Amino acid sequence: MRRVYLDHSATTPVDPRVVEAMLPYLTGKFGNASSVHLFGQEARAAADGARRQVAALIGARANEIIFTSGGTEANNLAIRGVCELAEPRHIITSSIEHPSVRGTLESLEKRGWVVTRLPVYDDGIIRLEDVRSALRSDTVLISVMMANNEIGTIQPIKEIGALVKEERQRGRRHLWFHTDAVQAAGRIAIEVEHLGCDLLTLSAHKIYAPKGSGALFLRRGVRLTPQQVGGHQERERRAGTESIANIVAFGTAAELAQREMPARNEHTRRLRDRFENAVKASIDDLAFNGDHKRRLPHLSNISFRFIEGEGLLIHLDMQGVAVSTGSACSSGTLEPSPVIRALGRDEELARGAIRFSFGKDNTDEDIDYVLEVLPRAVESLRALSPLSRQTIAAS
Amino acid sequence: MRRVYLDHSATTPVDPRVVEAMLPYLTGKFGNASSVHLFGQEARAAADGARRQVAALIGARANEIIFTSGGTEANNLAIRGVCELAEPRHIITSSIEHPSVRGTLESLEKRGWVVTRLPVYDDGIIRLEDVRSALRSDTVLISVMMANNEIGTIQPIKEIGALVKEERQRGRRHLWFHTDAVQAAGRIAIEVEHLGCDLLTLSAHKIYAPKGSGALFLRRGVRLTPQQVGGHQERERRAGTESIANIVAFGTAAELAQREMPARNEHTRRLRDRFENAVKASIDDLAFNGDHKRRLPHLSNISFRFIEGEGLLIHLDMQGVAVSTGSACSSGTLEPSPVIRALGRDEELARGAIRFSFGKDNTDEDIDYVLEVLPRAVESLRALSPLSRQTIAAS
Amino acid sequence: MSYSEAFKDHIANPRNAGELVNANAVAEQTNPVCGDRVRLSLRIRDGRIEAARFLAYGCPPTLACGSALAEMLEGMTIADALKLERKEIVTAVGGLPSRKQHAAALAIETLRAAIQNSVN
Amino acid sequence: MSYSEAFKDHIANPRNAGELVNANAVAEQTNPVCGDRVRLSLRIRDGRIEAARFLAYGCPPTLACGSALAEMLEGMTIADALKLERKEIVTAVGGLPSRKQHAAALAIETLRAAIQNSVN
Ligand SMILES: Cc1ncc(COP(=O)(O)O)c(C=O)c1O
Ligand SMILES: Cc1ncc(COP(=O)(O)O)c(C=O)c1O
Repeated sequence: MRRVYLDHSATTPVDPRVVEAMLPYLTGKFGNASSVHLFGQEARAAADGARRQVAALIGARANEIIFTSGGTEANNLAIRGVCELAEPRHIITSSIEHPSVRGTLESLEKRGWVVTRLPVYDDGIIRLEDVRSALRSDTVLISVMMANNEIGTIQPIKEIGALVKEERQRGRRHLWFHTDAVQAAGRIAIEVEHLGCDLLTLSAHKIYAPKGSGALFLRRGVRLTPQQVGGHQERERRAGTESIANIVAFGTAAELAQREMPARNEHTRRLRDRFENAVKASIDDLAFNGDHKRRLPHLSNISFRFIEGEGLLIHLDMQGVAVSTGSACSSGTLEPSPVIRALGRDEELARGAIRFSFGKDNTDEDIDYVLEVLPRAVESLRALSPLSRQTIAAS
Repeated sequence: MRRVYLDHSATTPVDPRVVEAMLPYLTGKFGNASSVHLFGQEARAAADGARRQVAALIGARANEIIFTSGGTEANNLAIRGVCELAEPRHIITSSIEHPSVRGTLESLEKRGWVVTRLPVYDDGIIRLEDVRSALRSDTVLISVMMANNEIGTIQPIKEIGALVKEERQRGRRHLWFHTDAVQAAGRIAIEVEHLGCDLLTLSAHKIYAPKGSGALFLRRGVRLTPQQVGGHQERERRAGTESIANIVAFGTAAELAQREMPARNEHTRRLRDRFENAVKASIDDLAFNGDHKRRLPHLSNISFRFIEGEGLLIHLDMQGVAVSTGSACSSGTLEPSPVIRALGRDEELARGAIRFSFGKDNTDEDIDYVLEVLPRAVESLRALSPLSRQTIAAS
Repeated sequence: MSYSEAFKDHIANPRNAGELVNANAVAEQTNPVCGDRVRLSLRIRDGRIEAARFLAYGCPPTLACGSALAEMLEGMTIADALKLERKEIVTAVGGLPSRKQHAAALAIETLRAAIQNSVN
Repeated sequence: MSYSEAFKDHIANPRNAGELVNANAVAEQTNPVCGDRVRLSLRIRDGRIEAARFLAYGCPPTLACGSALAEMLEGMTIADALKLERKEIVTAVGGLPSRKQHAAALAIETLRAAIQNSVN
């Protein structure tokens, strides 16, 4: 059976060039970066090289990069690290953050923090005016993702960064701006200086490196309470023996992402647009979720009326096509996606949403195959649905 | 130049069988374990298999294993996870814990916890009587490592476990027992049931798997506050996309460690004993650190009088021999090892301590070479030392 | 949440899907918690279910349980149908994790409602 | 903390190691913080350092700085030796991270003490 992977926002295959770059650190160069001897120096040099590569992807300095075990850890570290320096105060965020930001903020709410969740309207994008009017004198942190993982909408990060600068110029202190760029990295050019963010989260496995590696950009001079303690690694910001092979992989993937971004975006955008046009032509009762223009080029989120997404997912899976209903990280549950709900969609549309996320290695033949399989799957589920008018009458 | 790695307590080379087992998860089987589709199921099944392998190494059930990014994270999770359920109270630990335990406990002290650090006497082993008399009515946690990372001494874990059971039988509640078994695993047979511990820390890279993977055993029924939040992974105990390739590697390494433990121990013990006897015969003014019998079979910690360890380390490194002064994780600093100090050694001996830690792939030729290089290196450093009587008189 | 072969077969090839035009027992039940819905139409003659069709909206277990139920009902007496239990449906779909048992419960509930509603 | 080639060469092949039996200027200084120690013995004749030997105990930078110092002293006038600065020692060992600068400072300190102690 043909297998077509259209779930690149959940995770990406590892690029063979990345595997090749990391392999020496799984074989001969196995040192612990904390060791003084040559084996340790090899490891340290490798981590330093990767740090420069990751920094370059976002226009940061190498010493502003803290390697972590993934995007989730980086989000926890960013938010708790900044907030734990202060007494409970106020945080502004969007209503469509990834569970790792949402969950971290909820844990702070339990400790007395107040969180304002900004609406995203029907286009899936927050409004700068809303950020401005949510600001309180005790706001310590703004955490807004750069691009959403379910619908791909791109948030006005630069504008928020400018607002934060403005506030600082007016004499405000203790206001920090964090953005989760896990989905955006490698798909949108990122310059931390230009964006004006103080903290920024990255994850390796979304850019063709293995799972289990991430990074937090921490602007020079911004203070942070370490979360994982008991070791001098990462300049005392994150204790624990560095996962050198994963870090090297991350660095290589970052360099490739930077270099190949235009080509990858052009490729996935073309496939995505072709896919969307064909779906529109062949299937009725659809809703495309998220702003059509201000979204990532590789992602398409479609609600199929009358059916529930997971049934469609399984139908497609049985035919070798991998897609997702909502966030991979929360798809263990059957709650209708809170992101789609935040767009103002009714529950049926929220439950019928499917994310197709394309990757650099998808081909036109992949799309041909999905376009063959998908309409049939939708049709057969609708034939079963008591909500639909296409059900089978038997006698 | 010949390269001889004698720093297996800092980290181990990755076993080629382990690399082979993990490689498919870096290539075709790259799914996210949270995904519902086949790619996700492959990943989940792989993690479940590894969970059983790791559980088997310590006689636990698979659902008592929480995968983490390493031993440091597991120690943080164990200690803070248990303690954050309670108001600040009392903890008992040893004075020779790994920095990741030491640092976590220090962070709790800053929040009002009281920590009793038990002495280890000149043999590097704590006394059960000391544990018993340190117990207070508000003691919530005992955290004592199974075997020390610098001198290899084995602590009376089973006896402490029995003491804890006894206390429970007397009606005490809210007393938990954690042990850091990072150095012990794969070198001492571990049965959590038999040991009576509630939490136990493991790290993959000490048993011939890559760095960046660890596990916490959490006895069924023991409650814990998750530290990394915002995702349903690891049964809500540790959020974040699982590092499947590393987890598979860890599982394979655990299985190999269990199966090959007797042979590995016999091999390293023979090399270690041969090494120690030859060193004793060829170098004067030595002190062997840690109890001679109750210690790990692969480790030898020797203080060379009149010289400072790092100079010797560099001498050996320049000749291709990798060893360590004290804990790899703290060797960024030049503090005399607190572990050696805890044995009651003077500062000179503490500064002159070198850890030689042998591995399954070391050979007799490796030992021959080190025995050739080491005495010369010691001699030439002593020739420079104003503390020694062997310095060169020139005219 | 990896599904059994029997389960996947019910999803890929639902048995007895649709709505009977000449049904004499019909019910549609909704799970108020998650919004899952099962509709069952039966043709009952002489105390026996001659034909059964289902429609379902909701999570895959709901679809599979609807299919399994409709398949097993055909030819069954009303007396036997009333004795059907949740676990028989669960077995028919190859097992369900505990938090999906409600799907089988909804199917049984719909069956009982349909029999109750039957115009003999 | 990866050491330069120059540095490693000083460790592998220390210059002018030992103690002059016929020294006329000797000093031993200890860094009270870390216990590092440098001992310097000089033979000074006509305002010029004819021979210099060092001993050192402590971290590798201390050993390397002692070696670099003793090497550069031979043949130097006392006046020039008194002008020597920490950074010249640091350069001679191929650079030192900031938290190891104290090793060069200890070497300079010992040099000044030895000249002070000289019996002319
Ligand atoms: C937007 C976003 N943030 C954070 C994460 C979490 O990163 P990781 O999977 O590395 O823990 C993800 C991945 O699911 C994501 O899509
Ligand atoms: C006894 C002990 N505990 C914990 C750790 C930390 O484990 P990791 O290196 O996986 O963070 C180590 C490794 O240095 C260790 O030796």
